[in-house]
Formats: sequence, C-alpha cells, structure tokens
Amino acid sequence: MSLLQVKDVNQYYGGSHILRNVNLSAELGKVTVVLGRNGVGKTTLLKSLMGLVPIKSGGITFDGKAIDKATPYERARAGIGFVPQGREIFARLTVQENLQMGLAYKPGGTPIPAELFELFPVLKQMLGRRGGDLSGGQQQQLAIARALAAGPKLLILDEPTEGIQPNIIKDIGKVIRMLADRGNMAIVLVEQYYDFAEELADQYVVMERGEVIASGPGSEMQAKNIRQLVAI
Amino acid sequence: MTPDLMEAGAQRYEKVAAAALQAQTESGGRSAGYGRVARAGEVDTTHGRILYLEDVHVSFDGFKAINGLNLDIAPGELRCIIGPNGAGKTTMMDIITGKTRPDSGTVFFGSTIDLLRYREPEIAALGIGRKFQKPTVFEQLSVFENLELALATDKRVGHSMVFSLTGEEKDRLAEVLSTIHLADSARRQAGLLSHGQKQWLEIGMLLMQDPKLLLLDEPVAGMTDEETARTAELFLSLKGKHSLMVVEHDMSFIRAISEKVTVLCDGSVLAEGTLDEVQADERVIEVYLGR
Amino acid sequence: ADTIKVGILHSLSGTMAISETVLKDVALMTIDEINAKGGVLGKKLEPVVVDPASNWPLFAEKAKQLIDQDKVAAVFGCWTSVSRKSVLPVFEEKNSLLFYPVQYEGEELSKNVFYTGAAPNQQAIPAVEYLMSKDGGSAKRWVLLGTDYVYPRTTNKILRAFLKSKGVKDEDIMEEYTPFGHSDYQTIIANIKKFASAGKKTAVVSTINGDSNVPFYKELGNAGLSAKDVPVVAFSVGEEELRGVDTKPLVGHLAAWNYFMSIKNPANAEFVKKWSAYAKAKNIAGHKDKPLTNDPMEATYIGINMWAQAVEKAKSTDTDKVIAAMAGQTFKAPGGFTSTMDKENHHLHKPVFIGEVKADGQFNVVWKTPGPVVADPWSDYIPENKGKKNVPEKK
Amino acid sequence: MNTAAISLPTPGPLLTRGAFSGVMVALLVVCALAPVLNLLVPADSVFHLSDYMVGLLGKIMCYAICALAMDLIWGYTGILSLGHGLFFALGGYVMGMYLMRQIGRDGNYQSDLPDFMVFLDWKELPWHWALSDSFIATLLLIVLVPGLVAFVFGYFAFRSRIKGVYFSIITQALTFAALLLFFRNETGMGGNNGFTDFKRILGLPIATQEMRMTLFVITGLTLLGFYVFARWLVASKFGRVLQAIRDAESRVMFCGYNPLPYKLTIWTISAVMCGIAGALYVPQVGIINPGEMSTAASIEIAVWTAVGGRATLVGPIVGAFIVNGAKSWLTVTFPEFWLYFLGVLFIAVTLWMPQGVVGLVKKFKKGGQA
Amino acid sequence: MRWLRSLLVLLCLIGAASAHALTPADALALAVGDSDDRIAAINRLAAEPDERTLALLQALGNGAVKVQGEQVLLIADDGSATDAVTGAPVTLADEAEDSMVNNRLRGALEAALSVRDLFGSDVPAQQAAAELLQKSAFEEPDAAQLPLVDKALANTALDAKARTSLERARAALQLASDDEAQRLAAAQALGGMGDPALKPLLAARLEAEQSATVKTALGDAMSALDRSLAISSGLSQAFTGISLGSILLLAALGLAITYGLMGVINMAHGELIMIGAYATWLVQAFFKSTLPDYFDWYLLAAMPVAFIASALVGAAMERSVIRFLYGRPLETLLATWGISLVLMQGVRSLFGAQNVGVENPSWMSGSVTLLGNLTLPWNRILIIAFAAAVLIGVTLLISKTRLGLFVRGVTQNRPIASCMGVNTARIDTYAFALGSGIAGLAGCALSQIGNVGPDLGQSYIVDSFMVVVLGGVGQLAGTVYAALGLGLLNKFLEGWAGAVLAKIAVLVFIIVFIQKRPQGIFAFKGREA
Ligand SMILES: Nc1ncnc2c1ncn2[C@@H]1O[C@H](COP(=O)(O)OP(=O)(O)OP(=O)(O)O)[C@@H](O)[C@H]1O
Ligand SMILES: Nc1ncnc2c1ncn2[C@@H]1O[C@H](COP(=O)(O)OP(=O)(O)OP(=O)(O)O)[C@@H](O)[C@H]1O
Ligand SMILES: NC(N)=O
Ligand SMILES: [Mg+2]
Ligand SMILES: [Mg+2]
Repeated sequence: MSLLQVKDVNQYYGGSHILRNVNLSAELGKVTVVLGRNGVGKTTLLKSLMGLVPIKSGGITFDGKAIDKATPYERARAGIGFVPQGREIFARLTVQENLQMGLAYKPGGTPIPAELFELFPVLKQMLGRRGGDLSGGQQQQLAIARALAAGPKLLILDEPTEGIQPNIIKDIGKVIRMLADRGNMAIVLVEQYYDFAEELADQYVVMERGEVIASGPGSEMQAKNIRQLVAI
Repeated sequence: MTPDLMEAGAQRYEKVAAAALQAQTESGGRSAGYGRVARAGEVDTTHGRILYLEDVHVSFDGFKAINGLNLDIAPGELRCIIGPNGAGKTTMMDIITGKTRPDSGTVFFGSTIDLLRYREPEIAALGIGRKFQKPTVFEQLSVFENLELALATDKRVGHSMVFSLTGEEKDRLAEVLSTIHLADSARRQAGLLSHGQKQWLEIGMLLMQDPKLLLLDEPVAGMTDEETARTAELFLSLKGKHSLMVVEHDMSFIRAISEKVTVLCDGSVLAEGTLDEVQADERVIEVYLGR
Repeated sequence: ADTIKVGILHSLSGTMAISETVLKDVALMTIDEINAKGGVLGKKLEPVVVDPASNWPLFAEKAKQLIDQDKVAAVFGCWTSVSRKSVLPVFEEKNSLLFYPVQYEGEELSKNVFYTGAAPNQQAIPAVEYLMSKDGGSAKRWVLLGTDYVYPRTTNKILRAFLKSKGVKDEDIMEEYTPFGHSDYQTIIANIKKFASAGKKTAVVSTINGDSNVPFYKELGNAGLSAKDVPVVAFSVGEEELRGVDTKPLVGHLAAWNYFMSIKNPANAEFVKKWSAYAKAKNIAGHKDKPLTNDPMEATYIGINMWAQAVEKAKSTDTDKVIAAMAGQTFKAPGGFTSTMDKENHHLHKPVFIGEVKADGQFNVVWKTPGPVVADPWSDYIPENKGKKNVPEKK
Repeated sequence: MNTAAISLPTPGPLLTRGAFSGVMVALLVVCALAPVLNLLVPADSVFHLSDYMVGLLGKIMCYAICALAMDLIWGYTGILSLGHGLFFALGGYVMGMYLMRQIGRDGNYQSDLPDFMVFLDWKELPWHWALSDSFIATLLLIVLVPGLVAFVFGYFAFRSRIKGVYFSIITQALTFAALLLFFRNETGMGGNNGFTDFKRILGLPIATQEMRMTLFVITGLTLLGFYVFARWLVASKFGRVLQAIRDAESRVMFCGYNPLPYKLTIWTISAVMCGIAGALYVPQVGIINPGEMSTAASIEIAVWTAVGGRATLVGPIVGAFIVNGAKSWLTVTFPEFWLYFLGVLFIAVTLWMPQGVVGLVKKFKKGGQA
Repeated sequence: MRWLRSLLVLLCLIGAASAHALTPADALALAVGDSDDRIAAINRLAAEPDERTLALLQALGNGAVKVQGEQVLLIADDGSATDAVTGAPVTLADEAEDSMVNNRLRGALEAALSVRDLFGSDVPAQQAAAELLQKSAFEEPDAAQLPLVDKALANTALDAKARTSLERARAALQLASDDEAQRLAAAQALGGMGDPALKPLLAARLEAEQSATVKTALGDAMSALDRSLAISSGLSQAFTGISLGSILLLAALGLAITYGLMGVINMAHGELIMIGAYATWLVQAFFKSTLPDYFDWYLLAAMPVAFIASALVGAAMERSVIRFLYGRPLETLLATWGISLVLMQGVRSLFGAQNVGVENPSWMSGSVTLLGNLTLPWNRILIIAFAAAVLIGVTLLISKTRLGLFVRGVTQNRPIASCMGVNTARIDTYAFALGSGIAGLAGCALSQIGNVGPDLGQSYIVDSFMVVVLGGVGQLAGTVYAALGLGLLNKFLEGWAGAVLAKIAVLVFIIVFIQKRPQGIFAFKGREA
C-alpha cells in the first residue's frame, strides 16, 4: 500500500472549483512528480495535503491513517515535510533558528543533522544571518534543509528549483534521488522545470484545470510525450 | 532599506547637489552640465551607454554583497546576468532602482544622469522599469487596474484626478492583456492569481510602463517551458527598442535570448562574453554551472 | 403624570466615574427616602439616570435629553466645573434647574443653578487661615499645587491675593500645575522639599483633582515629607479619595470640607447608617464592604431634600416658582448644622471643617467655624470682583 | 480582441450604485423632513422631532463627515490616523473663537475679552485671536488651520516614509501633545474648559429652534457634498493610485508615481473635512474643549469607520450613525451596562463582520440570490 | 522651636525627681482643652512620668485616647477601653469623643518623649531622638539647647550614630557662639555635611559674621554645600528619570510581546495591567483578613497571582477573539478596544468605580538618604530592580528558549510554522498569555506607586505604545532604550519646564525622532523590512 493516498479530492476557493476529483499516491523510495501549467492547482493540491486549505470532499490517507481532518502540525508530526512555493522561510529568524524550527516537534536539544550542511554548505557559513537577508536561492536551499531536518517520511516540494543556480539544481536533484533511493522516504515533487522533473520521476501526474489528465510511471514520460502535454 | 544607508545616500546627494551648484557658478550662471539632468525622460546615450556602473560597493553589517562591481549596458542591448545564488544580482538591481544606496561607486543612466541622486519614483519616471524576483502586484486591484496604473502617462496628482483612458491607450491595454494571457482575468483581483500569473502580470505592467531600460529579476521562475519560450520571444521582440537586463538561472532560457552574458560572483563580475564563452570558463563552471 | 421625574447626571464611566458614581447612588437613596415618606406633592419621584461618560459635550446633550425628552423637573448632577459650564447654557435656555453638589471656584451665578458645594470662601480661605495660625503650624511659605484647570487656577488666584493681603511675599509662594491624570510626582515633591528647605515653615495647598491624588500622596509618604514638616491641605481629597491610599504615612495632613464622615452628631450618625444600609441592600460595589460618605454626597443629599421642600412650598415643580421657594429653605444637614439656602445668591450657608488624616483614612476634625458661613462666589480678594453682585441676573 | 469588453474598470468591491444612491436619498430626505417635523409639527405630536433629536442627529452627521474622511485615508489609502480628532478640534476651535467673540460684553465679566482671559488677568487679545471677529476669516481659517497643520505634518512624515503603526503612533503623539498644549491656560484657548456659553452667530441668537435647524440643514448638505466628492475621488484614477499605495507602495514607486504628493493630498483633504465637521459641530453642541483631542476620541473615529465597513464610503456614515445612535440610546436605557453592549458590538463586528455592517448586508444579499 | 525651651526645664529634672502619679485632672488636662494649655501639661507631666502617664502620652500620640464625660480612656488595638488613670476596663459609650491631637500637639508629644529616649537604652529611639534634636538645631538653632546636647554627649553609652547627630547639632548651635575659634570649628564641621537644611543657617551667619577667617570658612562651607547639592540634585534627577523609565518599561514589556512580536494592536493592554493591580489588591485583602502576621509579604504572593490572573484573562481573550484576527492587525485594534471597554466596566461592576487602596509593605515604604539631600524611596528602587529582573527574564525566555523560538517563528509565519509541526494555536495562546501576564506584573508593581482603579490602564496605554514603537516594533532592546530614554528626557525637561511642557516636549521629540528613524530606534535592518 502506498504511503500517501489521495482519493477524489475536491477543493474550492470561494465559488471556484480548483481541484476536481484529484487522485494521487506516493510510495516509499519513489519520487512522484506533479506537472502542470501555471494556475492549474498544483500548489493548492500540496496545501491540501498539508492541511493548509480544507478539502471539500475526498480522502487523504497517510501511513494507513486518514488525515484529512488533521491540522497541519499533526500532519507534520506524522512525518510530512513541506517545502512551500516561494520559500516562506522565517525572515527574522537566523538560519540556525530556521533549521531549529524544522525540528520543532522533536525533543528539545535535538541537534541539526550535520548531513544538511554537507548538502548545502552555504548554510553553514550563514548560520547566524537572518533568513530574510539571504538571496533567493539561498533561501530555497534553506527551505529544503528545514523540511529535511526532522527526517520526514514524506517530503513535499513545491517548485524547489525556482531561482536556484544550475549546479545547485543538480545537487538538489541528486539529493532528492538519494533520499528516495534510501527507501525510507516518499517524495512528491511539483515542478515546472521539465527536464529536471523527468529525470527524477518514478511516477508522474499531469494536471490541467484542477484535474489529473495523465499519470503513469516515470519511465513512460518520454514515450507518452508528456512534455507536449504540459506545453499546450 | 537601512537608515544608515539612507543617511549615506542623503549625504551623497548633498555632495552632488553642492557640486552641481558649483558647476553652475563656474559656468558663469549659465545652465550647463547638470542643468540637463533634471529634465526627466531625456537620456543621453551618445556615448553608447544606457547604464553604467563603476566600482560599486555595498556591504550589510560587514558582509560585502557588492564588491567593486563594474558593468555597462548599451542602448537596445539585451544583457543576461547569471551567477550563483547570493552573487549580488538582486542587490545590483536594488542599487540601480534606488532601493539600496551603495557605500561607494558611480551609477549612471545614460552619460549624464547620476542615478544615486534620485529616489525610486524619479528613477522609474526616468525610464527604468523593474520586475521583482518575488512578483509584486497590487493585490486588491483588478488585473486591468494594475495595468492601467502602470501605463506611461503623466503621473502627478492633478492629472490622475481627471484621467481617463484614450482609445489608443485602451487598445494598448488590450494588447498587453492578451500578450500576458490574462485577457480572461482582466476583472479578477490580482491577489487571486496564481504565482505564475502574477509573474506575467508584473511583466505586463512593465510593458505598460514602456521604460527605456527593463530590469528583470528571474522572469521565468515558475513558468512552464512553453511559457518560458514565449517570454523569450517577447524579450527578443523588445530588444532594440528597449534595453533589457535579465537575471535568470534557466540556462535554456538564457540560451534562447542571449547575446552577451555577464557572470556575477561574490559581488563583482567574474566573466563576461557570449554564453558559449562563459559556459566554457572554468571558474564559471566551478562556481555556477557545475560539471 | 402620577410621578415627578428628576434627572441624575453623573458620569458612571470614564475618568470621573471614580468620584461621581457614588453621587448617583446617594441621589437614588435620597429619592427612595423621599418616596418612602410619600413623595412630593403626593406623587412619587422617578429618577432618570443617564451616563454622560466624563465627556463634556455629552453632558450638554444628556442635559438636553433629560429636559426635552424626559421632561424632568430638576437635574442633580455634574462634578467638574467644565461639565457644569457645558450644561449651563442648556439649563438657561430651557429654564430648567440644576443642583450642583461640589466645591468650586466661584465667579459664576446662574439663576438656574443651585450650588450646594462650597464657594472658595467656604473652604479655601479658612483652611489657609488655619495653617497660618499657631495650631496650624504658623506657616510662612506656601506651595500652591494644583491640576491645571479652572477650579485650581481660580482658587489659587484668590489664595494668592489673600496671602498677599496677609503680607506674604511673592517669593514665598510657589505655584505649580500638573496635567489631569499626572502620575509621576517625583520631581514636584523634590521641588517642594527644596522650597521648604529655605528655612521658614512651609505648607502646601493642594487643589490636585481626581486620580493624581493617589500617586501624589504615595510619593509624599515615601519621600518622608511628614505633616509635621510640611503639612499639605487639600480641597479635593475626601474619604472616597483616600480609599485608594495607604494613609499611615499621611497622618496629620489636612483637608478642608463642609462635612466629614467622622463628624459626631445624631444627624450624621443616621445619614451614615442609612447609607451603609442602602449600600448593602443595593449591593453597591466597594461601599457594601466599606461604606464611606463624603462632602459632595452630603451636598447631594441636602440638595435633593431642599428641592423637595421647595416644591412642596411652591406647590408646583415650575422652575420659577421653585426658585422663589428655594430662597431661605433650611435643612438639618448631616454636617451638624442647619444649612440655609441663601435668600439671593443660590449658595448654601455652610460650616467649614478642617480635618487631619487619620491612619484609618478618616478625618480628625481639628478646627471648625462656629457656625455656617455665607458664600461669597465673587471673592472680594480679587480687585476686579469688587462690586460684583452676589445675586444672579434676572433674565 | 474586443477592447470595449474590458475597458470598464471593475467597480470597487462594495461601492455599488444602489447603496450609494440609497444613502444620498436618505440624507436628502433627512435634510428636507427634519425642519418640518421640528418646526411645524406640534410638540405633543408623535411625529414631532424634539430639539434634542435635532441636536443629536446634527452631531452624528458631523461625526459621519469625520468617518468619511477617515475612510479616505484609512480605508482607501491604508494610512490609519489616530489623530483625526485633532483636525476636528482645530476646526471646532476656530469656530469657537469666532463664537466667543460674538458673545461681546454679555459674558460673566462684561468685558470685551472672552471670560477666561479676564480670569487670567489678560488685558488684550493674544495675537492668534486677531482674525476671530471676522466670519469670513473664520470660514477661511476653518479650512486653513487643519489643512496647514496636516500638510506640514504630513509632508515631513511622508517624506521620511513613515508608515504603518509608526505613522499611527506619531499621529497619536501629535494629538496628545496638542491636547496637553490646549489644556494649558497659557495657550489662550480656554484651558480645560475650552469655549462654551455661546450666544450669537452672525449676530443672530444661537439658541433658537430656527438657528438650530439652519445649522442642521447646512451640516446635512455638507455631509452629502463630501459624500459625492469622496465617491468621485475614489472612482478616479487618483483613487486607484491610493489603493495601489495601500497594497504595495514600493511597486507604486517603481511604476513611476511619487507617493508623497498622493498621500499628502488625500491626507490634507481628509484633515480639512474633519476640520469642517468640527466647525459645524461646535455651534450645535455648544462647547469645544481639548477633550476632542483626546486619544480615545480619535480612535473612536476609526471605530465608526470599521464598524460601518472600510473602503466603502457608505459604511463609515452608517457606522457613525450606528455607534453614536447606540451610545446615545444605551447611556440612557442602560446607564450602567452600556459599555458592555458597546464593547461586545465592537468585538462582534470584527469577528463576524470583517467588512463591517455594510459588508454583512452585502453578504446577505449575495446569500439570498445564491 | 518653642517646646525645646520647656524641655530644658525638663532636662534638669531628669533623674532627679521621683515620678508622680497620674491624677484624673492631669489626664483631662492632657486630653482636652486649648492647645497651649495641653502642651504645657504635656511638658509638665512628661518630665517625671509614671507608667500610666507614659502610656497616656504614647496613646495620645497614636490617636488612641477618647474622652467619655470626665473620664479619659485608652483604646487598645482591639477596640477595648481602659481608664487612663486607674487602668480599669471601661465599656465604651457611643458619645465618647476622640481626644483631638493636631500636628502641633503631636510634635510636642514626640519631642517630650524623645528627650527621655535620648537618655534611655533603646538604641533606635535614641537615634531618632538625636536626629530630632539635630533637625531642630539646624532649623532654629538656640544656644540654650547646648547644655542638653552636651549632657547627652557626656553619656558614654551613647550610640555612635546618635553621637554624630548630636555633634552636628552642637556645631550648628555653636555657629553663633561668641568664641571665634568655636565658630570656626563649627563652620568647618558643617561644611562637610552637605545637608541642605543648613543653608539658611550658614547664609544668615555669613551675613552677620565679622571675623574674616570665619567668613572664609563659612564661604567654603557654603560652596561645599552648593557643590554637594548640585551633585545630589543631578543624581536625583537621573534617579527619577530612571525610575520613570523603569515604569514605562514595565508597562511596555508585555506589549512588546503581544504587539511587538504578535502584531496584535492590543488596546486592552492597559486593562491587563489593571487586572494585575486588582489581583494584587485582592491578595492584600486576603492577607489582611487571614494572614495578618505575614502582611508584609503579601507582595511576594501577589506577584505570581497577578501574573496568572492577567495571563488567564489574556489567554481567554486570545482563545475567544484574537485568534481569529491574526494577520489583520487593524481589526485587532477594534476588537481589543471593545474588550477593554468590557473589562473596565466589568471591574467597575465588580469592585466599584472608586479606587481601591493598596498599601506598600513596610519594606517598600520610606526611603534611603544618600549624600545628605538625595532621598531615594524604597518602592522606586525596588521597582527599578523588579523591572530589570522582568526584562532579563523576558529576554532570556524569548531569545534562548524553544518556546521563545516558536513564538517568534509562529508570529512571523503562522501556516509554515504549523507545517513544521508547531502547534501554533497553543503557542499563540502561550505567547499572548505571557505578554498579558507581564502586564499583570506591571500592574502589581504600579499598584505600589499609583492608584488602583478601573481607569488605571488608560493612563498607561498611550505611553506603552509610544515606547514600543519608538524602540522599534519587535525589538526588545529598543523597548528598553526607548523607555529609559523617554523617562530620563521627561524628567530632565520637567526640571526646568514643568510637567506639562515637558510632556509636550517629549511627544514632539517622539514625532521628530521617528522622522529621523522611521522604524524606531532599533529598526529592523534587513531586506524584508
Ligand atoms: N486564495 C485564493 N483564492 C482564490 N483563488 C485562488 C487562491 N489561491 C489560488 N487561487 C487560484 O487557484 C488556481 C490554482 O492556483 P495554484 O496556486 O494552486 O496554481 P499552481 O498550479 O500552483 O500554479 P503555479 O505553477 O503558477 O504556481 C489559480 O487559478 C489561482 O488563481
Ligand atoms: N539586507 C541585507 N542584510 C544582510 N545581507 C544581505 C542583505 N541583502 C542581501 N544580503 C546578502 O547579499 C548577498 C547578495 O544577495 P542578492 O539577493 O543580491 O543575491 P542574488 O545574486 O540576487 O541571488 P539569487 O540568485 O539567489 O537571487 C547574499 O549573500 C545575501 O545574503
Ligand atoms: N469644581 C471642581 N472641583 O472642579
Ligand atoms: Mg504553485
Ligand atoms: Mg536574486
């Protein structure tokens, strides 16, 4: 059974129907990529997964339990890590404190995993700087590191490559791959950068106007010409 | 902006103003030299430069964000700027648009306008438009109104009280609306747009403003490949009429539009040249592109 | 109608509620009492209580409302002089009646107002005379300290003139004002100390009003200025104001009033008993546990009773008839004297008491006038006032 | 692409034609009907409008002008002023000075000088009273004094880019300082008592029904005029720039607008409106004193606006009527409990009517249609 | 002082005569009659008091004497009465009158009793008596007092402190001596004391003095005095400024959390302070009624109670209203304004509109005197210390603990903090309760210097906001600087402009200062600002 199971989720903003019967699943050791043009509802879907917006109908199960009524912090504690679109780091907290926020539900005194600094060396240099003063790309790295700090079972990333320099994108790609390959983490990745997405995808989902219009194993993406699907 | 910087800026302003005064008296009371600067919208590009930065320095609490930066852009040029995260690209734009005051250095628009003497709205009025890294639009206003406000017209109070759109302006608005694919959303509140739509709207506002120099900070971030391509097309069409400075990390986008690329690193220029040249540069590969 | 409406116009909220709320309650008690005796002209009195919320324009509006909408026969209310000044034009225009129960600065006489509190000569002058006497400590230098508004200003103006007439030189008088609600008296107390250290016996005359008194007295106590060194006599500090202060360091400081709760006579004993019982019965916060009476409460009590008597005498609630009937009314006041309404000037003849603060927050009367004093609203110590008639203008 | 289809700017969220006209008609009716009900209908008739009610309505209309002014600066421009009471009071004081001079020798001391000056032993009028005996000058000063104070203060504050609460707090400091200044008797504005006991205006007795009615109607028409003016203002591009400043000031600057003159213009207009309201208020309530400059008084103006609904123009007027009407009624009906009602009203409005009363009406309407 | 002259007579009798028993006539002469006669009686009887006379004199000083007919009664603390002459218990009748004691009589009593103390064995009483003598020598030197002083100084068992006082008194008394050497010595001795009470004395002497050497010595003494006065008045100004600053700081600290960090424009902050003050009052009342022996320590119990009371009210506010309003700061202004009205009226309904009395515990009463003229009241000193302690506590809590980190994180970005696994609702409640509790602590402290009434909070709310904003919103350090700066500035200006103008000047200063630093003293420096 999949770690995360999204079934027939519907969601509205005011009167407009944003998500229409969306289905999605994520498995340990696999990267699920969600693709789609601007404004089709990818971020909304992820926010629904985190509990930041309520869903109108449908069900979300995580680790065998229904979580669609749970608050965001309960979901986080259940093991979901989230890298939001637009970074959303704590601008007035230092880099170190931002990372400590990532450890919020761990017992006090839990150290920041040293591994994070290997992945993102720039963070180590800037531990004492306020998050808000970092450059865009540095903030993005911080946001990813923060989500990883507590060692989640499911990692949700909303356009993590946005604004990141190419070599670090590559690094991020490697990190994602590596995390997935360890086998104890499921990853849901929303991405516009098609090449990056295709390379990482174990499964893909394409959305259009709030609906899933295509999905399948990552290996078939080229064959099914998914790039065209997103471009139309 | 920090008060110290404002303070420094104000001091510099005074110095320059004093110099201007001196220049006037020296030329026997005839208006000369700086006399022309005050007239907005008249950019002197006879020296082949629309933007000129020399030995600019900025530091934040001791951290040197911009460190001896030299850069110039020709009229009609489309310049791409790349560089690692934190290289100082956004900060450079902050300096050009008056948001941040440099600690030292010169920043000229054309060969006569010392940008350090102006505040943000004056700089915008001079003909420099900017798109922010994080899209900023007027969230409570409709898409239409956002564009209307950006429209290049007399922007003083009296005029805006009696303003109404001419037919020509309406056409221009409609054109831009379709260019940015938001014609269907013209009446929607801008705050309700998705991230990518806001990006487009901001570009649209820039088009409405019709500036001489466009500063674009990661314009295709969060766009699909197809939209990226469309943006590239748009920028190419602007080239020539306008000067553009584009900051991006998307190499394929850069490739699609670039003629000359500048690589910033640690607050100064690391390399400059065609994309192929800089891509071949060992140092650029080391700090930016990766192997 | 089978009832006679009377208005009660005291702030129940805002800054003045501290002082005024209890006047509303004592007015209601008095009305109950009159009604229990059969009312006035055979009709029961019906109180109409409104809350002008310590907002001066609102006083005028509420006065209009009481007169216009509720058609009250008379209004009992106001505390600060500014609230009285605000409603005065209303009462004059509508030719209605106001009973004002608080000591004030004088220099006013309206045909439509009866002043049941003290005029300056019924409070301030005797107090200063006492401090000049041997028993009062033979004070030679004076600090006139007040809240910056018309009552303290006028009172001090009169006092300055009075002191001058007694040969006190200008350099022996220090005048200081603080804003309403001033709460930090460190500097002022230090200045007083400095002023007092010049050698001659110094006394402070305080016209500090309202909330500021508590911080003032607390600072006074802590700075170690005892009544023996520098006595302070206050005109706006009574039992109710001292409720909020630890009086132990203040023993011996003085206040001048026309009534103290501690005055011993049967009329007062009954008044205090009645009030205590009423406060308990009506569950009046604060007073149900520690009932206190004070001068403005007595003045309110006298005012309502006298009005009732005058209405009986006039056989009508008509304003002009009642005004005529008020002249010369007498009432056996809790203060222990028979208070008389002056035949002409709308002020009561009142006895003056000077009390020293006791450790329990009551006052120990150390001096009193032999009998009631006639009010002199236009003080003769002010040269321009010479020849002012102490009679309201008939319009 | 059809240009005509998109050429109409979207109307502001709550500024509908219906509500606008409704309020306009209501105001006209009040102005026309009140004199009839007050002067012609006999006093014992149920339709009679008592002097008290006339005064009350007149007063609330003055407040409504303030609320409208607050809406322009707060609702539309996003600048919360906690000092509008000052401008109201300044207008009131200018009018008060004139009315004091009109008393002539009928005061307590039968002097040419206002009573409080006699009492302070002053022998001649201080300089700032120079123009107070001219009605024309007074009318000018009612506009100029609050306008100039606002302009100078605003110029420096906006030039320094003081924003948000920083601005709110210094407006509060400003009015508080003015309050203390006016409390001082030396300032020559009557100290704590301020001005009262007015007798005449333009030589005519002030305490007559006819004069009251005249002032009432002038107030009603002024409110109406400002209302129409405000509507025109916010519907113009000027109004949209204001809203843009409210949402993203830095973006406005990068669009080439200098926010300073925009903010300064609306700020000064708003202050002048308050000043005029104050000038109309004083002869109607018969007193002006520094209490109007208290910090609470200024906050209340913001409260009326919020209760009615910000950035709606209709809302502030409705809010001023609801809050002040409730206050007048409750202070009599529940003198000991009215603060509970008022407090709960404010809490309820914020919790359940984030758009104010007008927003609620709007929601019901929508709900009804859906 | 007239009474001193009669004391001389008294002095000669001390130890000589045997005590004479109190008669009913004596008792009556002490308790009623004209002040002059009573003072005479006091001095006559105090010379050789027996036990009963002494008891009566002391009771008179404490205001515990009543007269019932011709009988003089002593009233015990429990209200029971005994006959002053016989000591027999008496039932108190209603018409018993207080024996009136005014300031003058009280002074005479104290002096009469104090001379005995000077020769007694009770050290504090001895010191007090010596001080009294010193004071009178400074104020109204009378050479006739010299023998008394000398005699007391001759007592070898005299307490050291009392001896100093007496020596000073002697110097003052000798200043007008006929012997030039004595005058010189006296002038030199007095010069070093720095007591302002000496100034008129020295000035008068300087005018009358003939001898040049003494004149110089007097001149030196005068300037030494002026110097020390200038120093102490400067120090006292600084102290009052710091004291005012500490009060502003206490009032503002809670707001620095609820508003500075959480962004709630909490207009009910003043009322939370008020609740703390009322809680203190209730604790005091409880101690008074149930634990009178420990009354002095009620304040220690009141602190946690005040904190908890305000914190609970704050938590209730947060749970019921504020939590729906995060991110809408202006709405919080309106709602908390409403809450403040309700709280104020609630307190009025519960406890009455009038002020309630909060007493200082004895260890907070009185003052320490430094440098002659510099009197620092204990309650002010302790409040400064308390403010510092609260400040340190809050700073550590916010910057060093996890709770502090969560509070800062949650207040910056609520949804993302919750995605990190922080129970934001709970943190919000804690944070708001914490800020409210600190307001309660402020109320507890303020109850010691000002009035406690329903309007208490109103007088602090404006100042609190000014302090927080001037310091820079969200900047705890800025709040400290702003509070102390405003306190010092205000007191400095008040020194030469008076209270009203000083306050106006401070407000104008705030306005001008914000022009220079539009984000407060400690502007948040950063690109997001
Ligand atoms: N708060 C909101 N209220 C109303 N509509 C919203 C809101 N947020 C987003 N929308 C709308 O919902 C749709 C989906 O938005 P969403 O942010 O999920 O898109 P997306 O797929 O993430 O786009 P992008 O690639 O640009 O980030 C968009 O049309 C957007 O305009
Ligand atoms: N106000 C500030 N305080 C401290 N450091 C700052 C501040 N502003 C910028 N910096 C630092 O300056 C450096 C340059 O930042 P800048 O945003 O210009 O980078 P960038 O080139 O735009 O990067 P990116 O591609 O990631 O957007 C970064 O290291 C950043 O942390
Ligand atoms: N009249 C008074 N006390 O204001
Ligand atoms: Mg998205
Ligand atoms: Mg950048």
